[in-house]
Amino acid sequence: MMRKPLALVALLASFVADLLLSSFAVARVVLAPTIRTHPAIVAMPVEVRTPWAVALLACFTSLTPGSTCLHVSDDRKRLYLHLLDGRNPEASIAKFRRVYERHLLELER
Amino acid sequence: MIATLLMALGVLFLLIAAIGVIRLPDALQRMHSATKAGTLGTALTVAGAVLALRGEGVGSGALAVLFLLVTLPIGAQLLGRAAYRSGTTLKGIEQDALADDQERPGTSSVDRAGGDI
Amino acid sequence: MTILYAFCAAAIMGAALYMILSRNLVRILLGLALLSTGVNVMLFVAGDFGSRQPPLIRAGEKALGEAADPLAQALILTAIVIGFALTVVLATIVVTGWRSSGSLDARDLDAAEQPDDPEIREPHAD
Amino acid sequence: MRAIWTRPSSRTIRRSGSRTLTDAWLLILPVGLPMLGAGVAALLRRRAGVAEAVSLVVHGIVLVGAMMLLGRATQDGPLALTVFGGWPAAIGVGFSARLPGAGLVLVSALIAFAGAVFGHAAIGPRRRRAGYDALMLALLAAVNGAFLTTDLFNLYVWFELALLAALGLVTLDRRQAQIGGAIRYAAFGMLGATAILAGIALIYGVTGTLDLVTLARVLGDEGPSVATATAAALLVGGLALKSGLVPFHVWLPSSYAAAPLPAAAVFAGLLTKMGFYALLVVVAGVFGLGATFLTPALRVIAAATMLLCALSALAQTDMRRLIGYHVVAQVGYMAAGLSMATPAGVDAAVFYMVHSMIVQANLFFGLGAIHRATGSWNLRGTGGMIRSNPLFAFLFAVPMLSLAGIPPLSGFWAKLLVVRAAFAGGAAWLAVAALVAALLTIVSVASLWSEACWKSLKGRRVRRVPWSMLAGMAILSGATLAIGLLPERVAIVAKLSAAALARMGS
Amino acid sequence: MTGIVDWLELPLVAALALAGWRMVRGPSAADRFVAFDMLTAVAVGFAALTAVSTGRAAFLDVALGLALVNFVATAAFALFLERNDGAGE
Amino acid sequence: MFVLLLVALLGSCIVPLSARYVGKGAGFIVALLPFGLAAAFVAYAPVVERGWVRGEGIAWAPSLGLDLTLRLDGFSFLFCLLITGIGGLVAVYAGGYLTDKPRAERSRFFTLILLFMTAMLGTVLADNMLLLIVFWEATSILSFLLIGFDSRSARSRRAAIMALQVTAGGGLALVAAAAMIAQVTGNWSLAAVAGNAPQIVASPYGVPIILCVMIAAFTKSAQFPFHFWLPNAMQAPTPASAFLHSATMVKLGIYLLARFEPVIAATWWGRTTLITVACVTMAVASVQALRAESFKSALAYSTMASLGILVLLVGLDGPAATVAMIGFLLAHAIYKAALFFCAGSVLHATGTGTLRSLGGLARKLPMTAIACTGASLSMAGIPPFLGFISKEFLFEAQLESSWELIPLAIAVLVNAVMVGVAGVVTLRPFFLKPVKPVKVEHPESVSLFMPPLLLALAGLTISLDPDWITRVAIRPAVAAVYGRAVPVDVSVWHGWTPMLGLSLIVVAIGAAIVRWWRSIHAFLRDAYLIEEIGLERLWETTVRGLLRVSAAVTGWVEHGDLRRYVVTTAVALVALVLWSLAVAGAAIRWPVVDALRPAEALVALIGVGGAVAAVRARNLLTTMVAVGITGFAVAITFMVNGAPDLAITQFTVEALLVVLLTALLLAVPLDAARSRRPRQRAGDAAIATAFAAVMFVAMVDMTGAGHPTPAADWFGRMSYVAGKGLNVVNVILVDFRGFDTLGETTVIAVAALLGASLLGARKTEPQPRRAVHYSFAAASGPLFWLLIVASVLILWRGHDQPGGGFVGGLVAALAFAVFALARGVRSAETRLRARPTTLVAIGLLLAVLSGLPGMIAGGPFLSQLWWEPPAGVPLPKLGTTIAFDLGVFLVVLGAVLTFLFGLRREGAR
Ligand code: NA
Ligand code: NA
Repeated sequence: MMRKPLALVALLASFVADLLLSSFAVARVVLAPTIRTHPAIVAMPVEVRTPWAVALLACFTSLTPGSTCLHVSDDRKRLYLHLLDGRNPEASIAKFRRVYERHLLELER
Repeated sequence: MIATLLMALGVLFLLIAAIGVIRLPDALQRMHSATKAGTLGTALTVAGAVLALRGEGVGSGALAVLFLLVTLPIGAQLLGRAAYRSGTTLKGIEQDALADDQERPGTSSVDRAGGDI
Repeated sequence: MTILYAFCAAAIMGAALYMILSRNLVRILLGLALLSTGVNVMLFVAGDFGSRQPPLIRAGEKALGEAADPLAQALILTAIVIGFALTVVLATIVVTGWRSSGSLDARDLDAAEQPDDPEIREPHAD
Repeated sequence: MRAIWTRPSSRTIRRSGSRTLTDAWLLILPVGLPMLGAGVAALLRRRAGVAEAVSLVVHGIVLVGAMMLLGRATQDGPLALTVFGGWPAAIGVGFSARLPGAGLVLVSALIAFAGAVFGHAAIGPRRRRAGYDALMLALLAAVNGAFLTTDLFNLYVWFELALLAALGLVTLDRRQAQIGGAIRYAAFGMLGATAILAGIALIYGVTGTLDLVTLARVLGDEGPSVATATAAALLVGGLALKSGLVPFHVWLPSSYAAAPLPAAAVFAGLLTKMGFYALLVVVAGVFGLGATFLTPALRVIAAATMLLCALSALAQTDMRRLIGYHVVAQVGYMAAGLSMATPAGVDAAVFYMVHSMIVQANLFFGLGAIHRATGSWNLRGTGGMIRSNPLFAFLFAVPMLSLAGIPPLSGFWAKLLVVRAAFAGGAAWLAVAALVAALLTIVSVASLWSEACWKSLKGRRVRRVPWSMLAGMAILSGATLAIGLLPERVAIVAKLSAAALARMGS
Repeated sequence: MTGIVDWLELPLVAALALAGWRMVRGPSAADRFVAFDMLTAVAVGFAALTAVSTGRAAFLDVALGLALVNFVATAAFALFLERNDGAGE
Repeated sequence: MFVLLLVALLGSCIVPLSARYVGKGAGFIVALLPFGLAAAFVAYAPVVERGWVRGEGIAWAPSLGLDLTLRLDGFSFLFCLLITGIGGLVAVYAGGYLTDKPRAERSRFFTLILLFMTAMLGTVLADNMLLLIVFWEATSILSFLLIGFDSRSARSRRAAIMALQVTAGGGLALVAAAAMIAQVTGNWSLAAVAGNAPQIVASPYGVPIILCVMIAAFTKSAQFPFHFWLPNAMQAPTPASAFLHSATMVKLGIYLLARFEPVIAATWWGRTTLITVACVTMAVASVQALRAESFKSALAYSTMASLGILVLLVGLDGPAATVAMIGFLLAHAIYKAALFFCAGSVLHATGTGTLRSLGGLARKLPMTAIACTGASLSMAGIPPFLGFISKEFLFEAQLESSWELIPLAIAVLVNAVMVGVAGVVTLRPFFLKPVKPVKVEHPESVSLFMPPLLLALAGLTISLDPDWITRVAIRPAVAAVYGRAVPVDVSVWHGWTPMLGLSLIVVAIGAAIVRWWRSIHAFLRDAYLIEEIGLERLWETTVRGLLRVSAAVTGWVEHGDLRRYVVTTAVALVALVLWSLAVAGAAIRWPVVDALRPAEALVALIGVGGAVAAVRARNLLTTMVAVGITGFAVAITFMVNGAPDLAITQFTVEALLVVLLTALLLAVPLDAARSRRPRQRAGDAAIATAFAAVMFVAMVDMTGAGHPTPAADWFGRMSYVAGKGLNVVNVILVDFRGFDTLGETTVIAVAALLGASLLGARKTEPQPRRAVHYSFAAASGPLFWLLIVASVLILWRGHDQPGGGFVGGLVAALAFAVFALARGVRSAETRLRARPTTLVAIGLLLAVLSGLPGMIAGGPFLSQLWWEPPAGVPLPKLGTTIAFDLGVFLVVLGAVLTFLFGLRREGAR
C-alpha cells in the first residue's frame, strides 16, 4: 500500500539529488581550462513496459549527469543515451537501472 | 538573504550553462549544459524570487519550475534525436549504438547551409 | 536609456528595411516581421517609461500609482498581434506562391502570364 | 440573491434623450453591422446562397443607415458623436458623424451595395465558399470605420483590416498571378502601415493623446518640431502609399489587376480613397492647412501622380491595369486640391473623392461586364459591346465620360474645382498639369470605348451581360448622373467638409 | 535588495549574449535550437529578477508563460530538424 | 428659352423612338421638333430686332458658380435659326438617307442628331461660361459619336478618336480660360467678358486666357494647326457632316472668337495672330481642296477655308468686317449644307464619292443637280445668289480694315479656289461625261432632294428679298458682335465698286481652275511633300509617340522588380521626411539624459545584434533565428521596463512564429543565395542607414519634448473605479479602447479566412507518420491539457493580472500545436472537433454582440455592464468584458489554428 508513494518520493529525491550533481558536473566540465569530454551513444535495455513509465525513464535519464536520452526504440525495449562521459557506459547504465528503473517498476505494479 | 543567495546561485548556474553552450564542442554536448545547468539555474532563481517576494506568486513560480522540469528533458530528447538524425557533426564520439537503429546522413543540408555568417 | 532605446528601435528598423530590400521573399517576410518589432519598440519609446512598475493596480488600491505608460502598452499589444497576423498571412502567401511557381525570387512575381479569370467566364462552373 | 446590472457611475454621458440614442445606433451601424454580417457569413460560408443573402441584406441596411447618418451630419446643431463604452471624448475611441466622413460612408455604402448586386452573377459559389461575402463585409466595415473614427490609432487598425480583407480577396482564386500581386500588396501594405504607425508613435510621444480633435488643437498651438514634421512626413508617405500617390504607387495597378471583380471595383472605389481620406484628415485637419511644411512636397507628388499615371494608362492593353492607372491618376487630382492648402482646395478634394469613388468602382464593374461578354481582359480581345449590349454601353459611357471630365458629369465639376483651386491658390502650373492629364485621360478613354464598344469582334459571339451586373452599374451610373446634373448638394457637402476640417482644432 | 538584483542582471545578460551568439553562430541548426532552450532559461531568470526588483509577483506569471510556450518552439525546431532530411516521413 | 431647351432635350430622347415604328416618313416626323423650335425662336424676332437681349436665369449650383443663365441676343438668335432650320432639313434628309439601316440604328442616329441640336442651342444661348462649356463639350462628344457612327469601320473609329482628341483638348483650354477669367473677374458671365476686357488683359492671366480661348476656337473651327480632324470627320454619315462639320458645330469657334474679340483686340498681338492663323488655314485648305479626290472631302476643305475666312473677318477691325462675318456665316451655312446634301445623295445613289469616276448624273438625279447648281453658284459668289453678297462684304471689309494687302491677296485666291471647287463639284458629277458608266442604285427621293433644293432656293430668295432676314437676323447679330448698331446694306447691286472688280478677278481665276482642274489636281496629288508635311501625320506620329513614351515610362516605372519598388518607396519616404524637416526648420530638442542601466542596455543591444545578424545571414533558418533573438530581447526589454503583458504576448508570438515559420522553411530552400550585386547592397545599406538615422533623430526629438500622458493618466485613475479591472492595460484593451480591440479581432478573423482559403484547398493529407518522439507523444496529452487550463486561466485573470483574450488564445493555440507536432495535424484537428474558422466566426460574433447589451441598456456600443455579487456571497464579479475577451480568445485561437494546421500540412508535403 505504501510502496507506491514511497517509490515516488524516492524517485523524486534521487532525481533532485541527481540534478544538483549533474549541474555541478557540467559546471566542472564547462569551467575547466580545456574541455575534455568523452561522448558516446549507448543503448540501455529497458524493463519497464507501460508507456508512461518508459517516457518517465527517458525523462529522468535526460536530466541526470551527463546523459540525454536520444531515442526510444520502436519496440520500447531500448533507450539510446548520449553520454557526456562514455568511458564506462556499463556503469552509467547500471546506475540508471538502479536509481530510476527500480522505482518505476515499483510504481508500475 | 537566503533569497539573494539562491538567486545569485541560480544566475551563476545560468551563466555557466551559457558558457557551456559556447564552449562545449558539439550540439549534443552543449545540450547537456543547457538542460542541466539551465534548469537548475532557473529553478534556483525563481525560488529565490518567490522567497524575496515573501511567498507572493509562489503558485506561478512553482508551476513555472515544474513545467520546466517536465519540458526541458522532453525538449532535450526531441532535439537530441533530431540533431543526431539530421547529421550534426558529433565531435570525438567514441561509441555509436544508435547507428544500428537510425539512419544518419553524412552532413545535413541544414548544416551545409547553416554555417555562413 | 531613452536615447539608447531610440537607437535600438532605429537600428532594428534600418536592419529590417535592408532585409526588405532583398529579393528573397522569405527574407522580405522576415524583414517585415523585424520592422514591426522595431516599430513596437518605437511606440514603447513614445510612451512614458520613467517607471519600471507594471501598470497593475495593487490589490486594495483604487488607482494606479507610478507605473509605466499603460496606453502605450495597449497600443503595442495591438500592434504586436496585428504584426503577427500579417507575418503569418504573408508566410502563407509566400508558401502558396512557392508551391505554384517554385521560386522565392521577387523578380519572378510578374513572370507568369495572367490567364483570364475563369469564374467570370463560366459563372457556375464549379 | 439580488443581482444588479450596473453601469459604472463615473461614466459621463454626453447627451441624453432619444436623439443621442439614435445617433449611437446610427454611428455604429455602418461598421458594427458589416462586422456582424462578416461573422455570420463566415459561419455560413459553406452555404453560398445564404452567405450572399446575408451580405445583400447587410449592405442594404447599411445603405439606408448611411443615408440617415449623412442627414444627421448635415443637420444643424452639434454633430453626432459616440464614444464607445461611454467614456469621455478624447479618452475613449469614438465615432463621429462629421464631414466629410459621414458623406463618404454613404458613398462607400452605395458602392458596396452596388457591388453586392453586381456580384450576384459575377461571383460563383466557389468564391463564396472561400469567404468572399465575409471578406467584402469586413472591407466595408474597415472603410466605414476609417471614415467615422475620431482616433488616430483606431484609424490605423482600420487600415490593417482593410489590408487583410483586400489581401483575402486578392488571393481568393489562388492563381499564380494573384499570389504575385498579393505578395506585392502585402509587402507594400505592411510598409505603409509601418510608416503610419511610426508617425502615430511620434505623435503620441509628443502629445500623449490619439484623439484627432485634441491633436488638431495641440499641434495647431505648437510650431512644427523635428518630431512632428517627421511624423507628418511619415503619415503623408504611408497614406500616400495607401492611396497610391506617385512615387508610392508602383504596387497598385498590378495588384488591382489580380483581384476578382467586383472586389477590384470596391478596391478602386474605396481602398485608395480610404487612404486619401486619412491624408485629408491628417493634413487638413490634424496638422491644419497652416502647416506649410507639407504643401510643397504634396504639390510635386500630386502633379507627378496626375501626369505619370494618366500617361501610363495610355499604353495599357489590359483593361484592369488601364483603369488601375486611372484610379491612381485620379488620386493625384485629389492631392492637387489638398496641396493647395486652402479651403477651396480641400473642398475640391472632397468633391473629387465623392465623384471618383463612384466612377472608378463603376468602371471596374464595366470591365467585369465586358469580360463576361467577351471573355477577355485585353482590349484586343474585346469589342462589339454597343451592338450586343446597348444598355451596357450607355451605362459604361457615363463613368467613362465622367472620368474624362466631360460635362455635365460629376468628373467635370470635380476637375473644375481642382483647376479653380489651383489658379486661386497661385499654382497655375498645377492647373495646367491637371488639364494636360485630363487630355491624356480623354485620349485613353476614347480608345477604350472604341475598342471595347465600337470595334466588332470577329468570329466570336458577344454574350449578354446579366441583369444583375447591369443593375449594379445602373446604381452607380445613376449616382454619377445625379451628381453631374445636380452637383449642388455634393458641392455643399464638400464645402461643409472643408469648413469642418479647418475647424477641427478650434 | 533592488541594488543587488540589478547587479545580478549582469551575468544574466552575459548568458543571454552567449546564448544569442551560439544561436546566430550555429554552426549546425541543432546548435541554434539548443541555444534557444538556453535563451528560454535566461528569460525566465530575467522574469524572476524583475519580479524581485519591482516587488510584483506578476512577473512570475510571465516566467510561467515563457516556460509554457517555449517548449512548443523547441518541439517545432526539433521537428524541423528531423524532417529537413526527409527522415521523418 | 429654358422651356425650349427642355423641349429640345426631352424631344431628342422621345421623338426618335418614332423611327423604330415608322419607315420612310420618320425623317419628317423627327423634323417636326427642330422646325417647331425654329418657329418658336422666330417668335423672339420682335425682341431681337429691337436690339434687346432676352435673359433668363435659374440658380443651379451656386456653390460651383454655375447658374443656368441664358441670353438671347442677335448673334445667338442667328445661330438658333441656323441650327433649328438646317437641323430640320437634316432630319428630313436623314430619313431618306438612312432607309437601308436597321430601325434601331436609325433611331439612334436621330437621337444623336437631335441631342446635338440641343447642345448647339445650349452653347449659343448660354451666358454662364460653365454652362457654355457643358454644351460645348457635349457637341464634341456627339460629334465623336456621329463620326464613329459606322463603328465597324476602323477608319471611322480612328477619325472619331482624332476629332475627339483635338476638340476635347480645345474644350479643356476653354475650361482653363473660364477658370482664369472667373479668377480675374469673379464671375462666369460671358456677356461680362467684353465689359471686363481691360481688366482681363491687364491681369497676369491675360495672355493665357487669350491663348486658351484661341486654342478652343481653333480646334473647334479646324484652324491651322488643329485643322486635320475635320476632313477625317467626313467619315460621319453625310447628314451629320452637313449639320455638324459644316453648317453649325465648326462655327462655334467663330462664335467664341467673336464673343472674345474685345479681349483679343485689346492686345497688340491678338488680331495679328488671328489673321495669320486664318491666312495659313485658308492657304492650306485651298491646296487640299484642289487635291481632294472625293466630293465630300473637297467640300470639307472648302469648309475649312471658309472657316479661315471667318476667323480672318473676326480678326480684321472695323464694322464692315463684322457685317461680312455675319453675312458669310449665313451664306456659307446655307450653301454648304445644301452641297453636302447633294454629295450625300450622289454617294447614296452611286455608292462612290470619288470625283474622277463620277459624271452624267444630271439625268439620273435631276433635282439634286438643280440644287447642287444653285448652291454652287452661291458658293462661287455669282450674282444674284447670297454668296455673292457675302463676298462683296468680305472684300469691302478687307479694303476698309487697316491691314496690309497680303490677307487680301490670300482671300482673293481662296475665293477663286472656292469658285473652282464649286464648279468642279457641280460639273464633274452631274454634267461632264463619266470615265466609265456610273450605276445608280438608289434613285433620288423627296426627302433627299427637298432639303438641298430648299436651301438653294433660300440662297436665292434671301439675296433677292433680304429685308426680313437683314432686319431680323443680320443687323441684330452685327450689333451684338460689334457692340453697337451698324447700318447694313444687303443688296445684290452696289454699283461699280472695287469689290466688284475683285469679284470679277476671283471668278476669272476660278473659271480657269475649273477648266484645268484635272491637271492641277493631278499635279497636286503627286506632290507627296504636301502629304508628308500634313499635320495629320504629325499628330498621329505624336499620338503614337505618346503611346511609346507611355509604354516606356510604364515599363520603366513598373519594372516588376519588387526590390526596386521598395527602393523607390524607401528613398521617397526618407526624402519626404527630409523635405518636411527642411521646410519646417525646427531644431532638435535633446532629452534629459537619464541613467544608463547596463543590464537593460545590453539586452537592448543584443536585440540590435540579432537584427544585424539577420541582415548578415544568408541561410533563411539563421535569419529566422536571428530575427527571433531580436524579438526575444525586445520582449525582455518590455518585461524589465514594467510591461509584463507585452512581454508575455511577445514571447508567445515568438514561439508561435517558430512553430509556423519552421513549417514555411520546411517547404522552401533554405539557402538564400545573394540576389543583389555588391553595389546594390551598398546602396541598400545607405538607404537603410538613412532611414534609421531619420527615425533616430525624430525619436530623440520626441523624447526631448517630454512624455505628456494625459490619456494614460486618466486610464490609471479610472481603470479600477470605472473599468473594474486592476490590469490597466487589459482594461484599456477590453473597455476604454475596446473598439480598437474589436477592429483588431476582426483583422485576425479576416486573416483566418484568408488562411483557410489559401491553405484549406489542398485536401491531400500527407502520409500518416509515426509519432515524432516516444516521450513527446506520451507527454503531449498532459501537456495539451496543461496548456488549455493555463490559457483559460490567463483569459479569466486577464482583467486583473497579466493576460487576457489575446494571450489566452495564443496559449490555447499552442496547446493544439503540441498535439499537432507530437501526433500530426490530423489528430489535432480531430481533437478540436470543429473547424478553426467556425471558432473564428463564433468568436467574432461574440465580440461584436458583447457590445450590444450595454447599448440596449441605453449607453453607446461596447458599454460594458457588470454584475456584482451581493455582499458576502463568494462569487466573482461578472462583466460583459468577459464575453468580449472570450470572443477575442476564440478568434485568436481559431485563426492561429487555421494557419497552424494549414502551414504544418503545407510543410509536411
Ligand atoms: Na472683326
Ligand atoms: Na487693309
